[in-house]
This record gives sequence, structure tokens and C-alpha cells, in this order.
Amino acid sequence: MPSTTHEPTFAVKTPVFEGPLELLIELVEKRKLLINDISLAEVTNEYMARVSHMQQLSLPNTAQFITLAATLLLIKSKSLLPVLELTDEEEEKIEDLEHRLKLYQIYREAGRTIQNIFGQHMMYESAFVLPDEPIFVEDKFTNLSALSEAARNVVTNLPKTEIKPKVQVKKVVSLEEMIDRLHERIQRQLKLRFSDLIKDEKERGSVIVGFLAVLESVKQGSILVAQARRFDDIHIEREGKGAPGYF
Amino acid sequence: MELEQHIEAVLFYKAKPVAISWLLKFFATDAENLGNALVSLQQNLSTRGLRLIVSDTKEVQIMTAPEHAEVIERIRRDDLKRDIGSAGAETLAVILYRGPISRIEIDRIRGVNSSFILRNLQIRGLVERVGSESARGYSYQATPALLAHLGIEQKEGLPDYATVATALDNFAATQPEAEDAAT
Amino acid sequence: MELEQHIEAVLFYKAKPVAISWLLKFFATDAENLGNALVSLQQNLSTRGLRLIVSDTKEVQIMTAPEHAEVIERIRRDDLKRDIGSAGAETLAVILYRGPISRIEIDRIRGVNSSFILRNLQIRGLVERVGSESARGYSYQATPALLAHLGIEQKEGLPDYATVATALDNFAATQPEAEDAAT
Repeated sequence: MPSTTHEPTFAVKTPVFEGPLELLIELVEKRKLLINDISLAEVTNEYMARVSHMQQLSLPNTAQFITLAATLLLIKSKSLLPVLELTDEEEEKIEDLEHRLKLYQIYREAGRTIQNIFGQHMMYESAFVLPDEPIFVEDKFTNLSALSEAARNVVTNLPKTEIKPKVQVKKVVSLEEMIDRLHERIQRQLKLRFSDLIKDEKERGSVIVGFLAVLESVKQGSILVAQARRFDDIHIEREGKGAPGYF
Repeated sequence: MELEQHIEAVLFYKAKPVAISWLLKFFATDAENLGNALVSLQQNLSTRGLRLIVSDTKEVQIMTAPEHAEVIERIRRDDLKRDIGSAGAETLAVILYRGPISRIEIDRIRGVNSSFILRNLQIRGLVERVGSESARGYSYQATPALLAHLGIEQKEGLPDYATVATALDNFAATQPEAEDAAT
Repeated sequence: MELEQHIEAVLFYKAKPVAISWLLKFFATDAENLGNALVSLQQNLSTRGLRLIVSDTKEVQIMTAPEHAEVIERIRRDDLKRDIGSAGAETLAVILYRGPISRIEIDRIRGVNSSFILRNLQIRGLVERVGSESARGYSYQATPALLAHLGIEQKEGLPDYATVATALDNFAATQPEAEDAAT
């Protein structure tokens, strides 16, 4: 179960996911799917939508979610463009994600059991009975120099303010913006190359979102995409213009 | 018999003499029932390391069996011979510099649970509970005996007092008020 | 068997987690003897109001049996925090099934930074650091207090222990490479 935010500023209760694996597994389980490339491709759009929503809310940790999104997009692209050849490294990344997700699922289930039984039937130790008249026992620590040193140690080991990491979220182009831009350019240019589409984007996240936008349009049938060889540029065309029927 | 196990758990938990009249009321039972349960408990414990002691004052208590007295005495002496250790010293320092301070605050400062250390410091007469138990547990302060031993009349006289106190105060200010930290 | 009764008395007297290594030394016995005595004590207590907890931290402690929780809670005035959030529970699961396990490995399994949760679990006394800090950070283990909160004598008593352990084993068997590469 995702933890729910208690921030009064959100009028609508938005489930807040602590990490990307939690969000991903939630999406897979919601559809009652097993963890594999097919199910992951299926949840990619929703995952991206959630992440773009997180960006709009400027939630912390969004950067971690975007890192995982890159792998998810690889899976998605492979499922939409079977001709797409993946490098060994990419294949590994995908396998690793599936692996981590399956392992995480086991612990998540185990965690549910623990949450259910936690504190339900406590076992108690004996209550501490205060000695009536404790005898004063001194030792090597009961002097000012040892105790002030101990105090300094305590201060040194204090956690640095808040432990919760506050990752700086960089502004990444939203999915919608990217799709709009794509359509506009197709109208104008009829044919463009993927590298042109993203050439002004320096952020990796924008490239990812741009790529998803292309894939999305392919799925909707509004453009045609082709890639001659891997690492080659992807050619995008408006459908119905009888351009080279690459695939 | 269930009552017997209930009584055993309660006496173990209380770890001190409990009035039979209290047990009667607590378990809402009659003298015969309770008597039978106590006799049975006494019998069952007779072969074990613990005993059920019934006092003239109509109190009952679970204690270690007398044949283990020597072993227990050895532990008691060993325990007192051992020093409080660096974890004990740190806990004691927090109480000295910032006491009276609740257990939860001590735990947060040190990032670990201090219950057992606090017991040891109390047994050694180094710290004592103050006031009554609140939602944050008891508060603790240094005993007069410790202060006299250290020759300290007021906290401000402790080495680096200002630095340590400020650091601990600043830390406390970053901590959530409520108990419900995100676990 | 006398050792068993001695241990029972000592654990009752100490009233806190006692290291198995300490028992070995204190009773000047070997691991097999001690192990037998502990198993026998656990069996003998199983029909009584008390239980023997054996934790991953290699500690033992006598506690009231889980069936008596309600009775004890009628006596206790303070209310222990008796719940845990899903993130905390998930982290506990990782530590129970894979402990001792380093923070970095926990982070990797959960896909998030767990420092904040681990600190809270430590403050509540549910997990403990073991050993010294390595390149992967400290390692964490389940304490007797955690087992007490779950109402089980050892982690194998978790209701789905066999299922989860088998799933983890099968998983490790099917993906040995990835398992090793897990960092």
C-alpha cells in the first residue's frame, strides 16, 4: 500500500510513492500482471504520467523515478518497434530491472504480513523494578574529562539536520509539451529526424520524454518511424504520405 | 489451566510481590480458583529455575530458585565491576548536559534505543527518574551523588557546556513534535 | 538438566537480552551443550505463560507469551507504539529474511534511501547495527524486541516464513548472476 500524504495543502489525496520500484509494482499489481517485459511495457505510459505529475508538484526524489523511466522506455520501445536492436548493456539493464522488481515484490509481500501482525500480540519483558536505594558506583567514565569527551562524541555523531535526502529536481520537459512539439514539427516538415527533435534539449530527461512521445504517436498511428540500423537516427514521418515504407 | 499461565505472565511481568487480593480482583475470580491455580503454578515451577514464593503478607512473587543464588550473586558482582562503557558514558553525558530529559529525546539524540543503558545507570545510582511518566516516558537527571562526585554545582560549570548545549538544542529543534516519525 | 534451570534463573534475573556468547563464557560450556539447554528450555516454556526468544543478534530473552498480551496491556499504563508503517514493515522484512544486511543493500532492494527509516527502527530498538562500518555502511539485524513485537520466538515463527524463504531461494537459484551483481 502506498503511504498517503498528510499534507493539508493537497486537496485531493494523492498517493505518494517513496520510490520508483514501489510505484512500478503498484501499477503492475493493479493490472494483476506478472512481472515481465510485456507487463512493464504496458505500464510505461502510466508510470510516465505519474512521474510527470510528480514533476508538476515538484515532489522530491523525482529524479530517481526518471532514472528508472529510461529503462522502462527501452522496454516500451522494444515492444513497439520489434526491429529495434538493443545493446547487451541495454538488455542487461532490462533484465536487472525485472530482477529487482521481482525481488522487491517478495519483500513487499513479506512486509505486509509483518505490518499485519506487528504489535498485535506483544510479548513483554519484565517491568524494570527500580532499586530502593541504589549504591553509587563510580568507574573510569564518571569524571569530568571522560564525560565531556562523551558529550563531544554525541555532538559529533548527531545526524546532520534532516536525514531525508532532498534531491534537487531539475526542470524536465513535460510529456504533453513534447508531443505537441512533435506534431507541430511533423506538420511543418513532414519528415524529421529524431535527433533534430531533441537537439535543443540538454537534459537527459527531456530526451527520454521526447522519445516516449514519438513512440506514443507511433502507437496512435499518426506517424511512421524507422531506424535503418541500431544507433542510426530514427526517421519519423507523417502517416499516409507514402514515404519510404521502412516498416 | 489458562488462569495459571495468565498469573505466571503477570507475575513475571510485574517482577515484584503482588497481593493475592489484587489478583482476585484483576482476574475477577474466586479464592478457590485462584488458590488452585497458584498451587499448580508452584508445583510446575518446582522443577524449574524459578519459584513461586507466597509470603505471610498474602503476597506472591516469582523469583529465581534459591539453588541459583550463588550464580546470581556472581552476575551481580560482575555487572557492577564492569564499567558503563562508551555507550553508557554518552547516555550519561546527554543526561548531565541536558537533563532532565525524556527517554525519547535521549534516543533521538543518540539514534538508538537507550532503555537498557538507562536501567544500568539507575542501578548504579548515576541517574534518577524525575516526575511522573508522560507520553514521552520518564525524564532523567543526574543524581546528587554523581554531581557531588564530579564537584559540579550547576550545569553551566561543565566543560564546553555552551557548545554542547547549543548543538543539542539545535538538534532538538529539527525533531518532529509528535511520536509518529515515518516508520 | 541443571544448566537449563541455571539459564532460566539467569535470564529472569537479567530481564534483558543476553548474548549467547556471554552464556557460553559464563557457564564455561560448549556450544552444543548450551544449544541443547536452550532448545529444552524453549520446549519446557512452550506450555507455560512465558516464552524464550532467540534472535538473529544471537541473544536470548524470556518474555511473556503472546497469548497474554491483552492481560499485560491492562496493567501497563503507558501505551507502546504498537504499529508500523508499510515502509518500516518492508524494511523489517528485508532485515529479517536477509540480515545481517548493509544499508546499501537494503536501499538497492527497496529502490530508495532507507537511512531515515533505519534510524527510526533503531530508536525503537527493533533493529541493531552489527559489527563495524564497511564500505557498504553498517549492517543491520533483528533484535529480540522486534520478535517480541511480532509475537514470535524466532523469525521462523513468521506466519509466511516458509513461503517467503522458499520464494527467495528459488529466486536466487534462477538468477544467480544478477544476485551477485546486486550493487
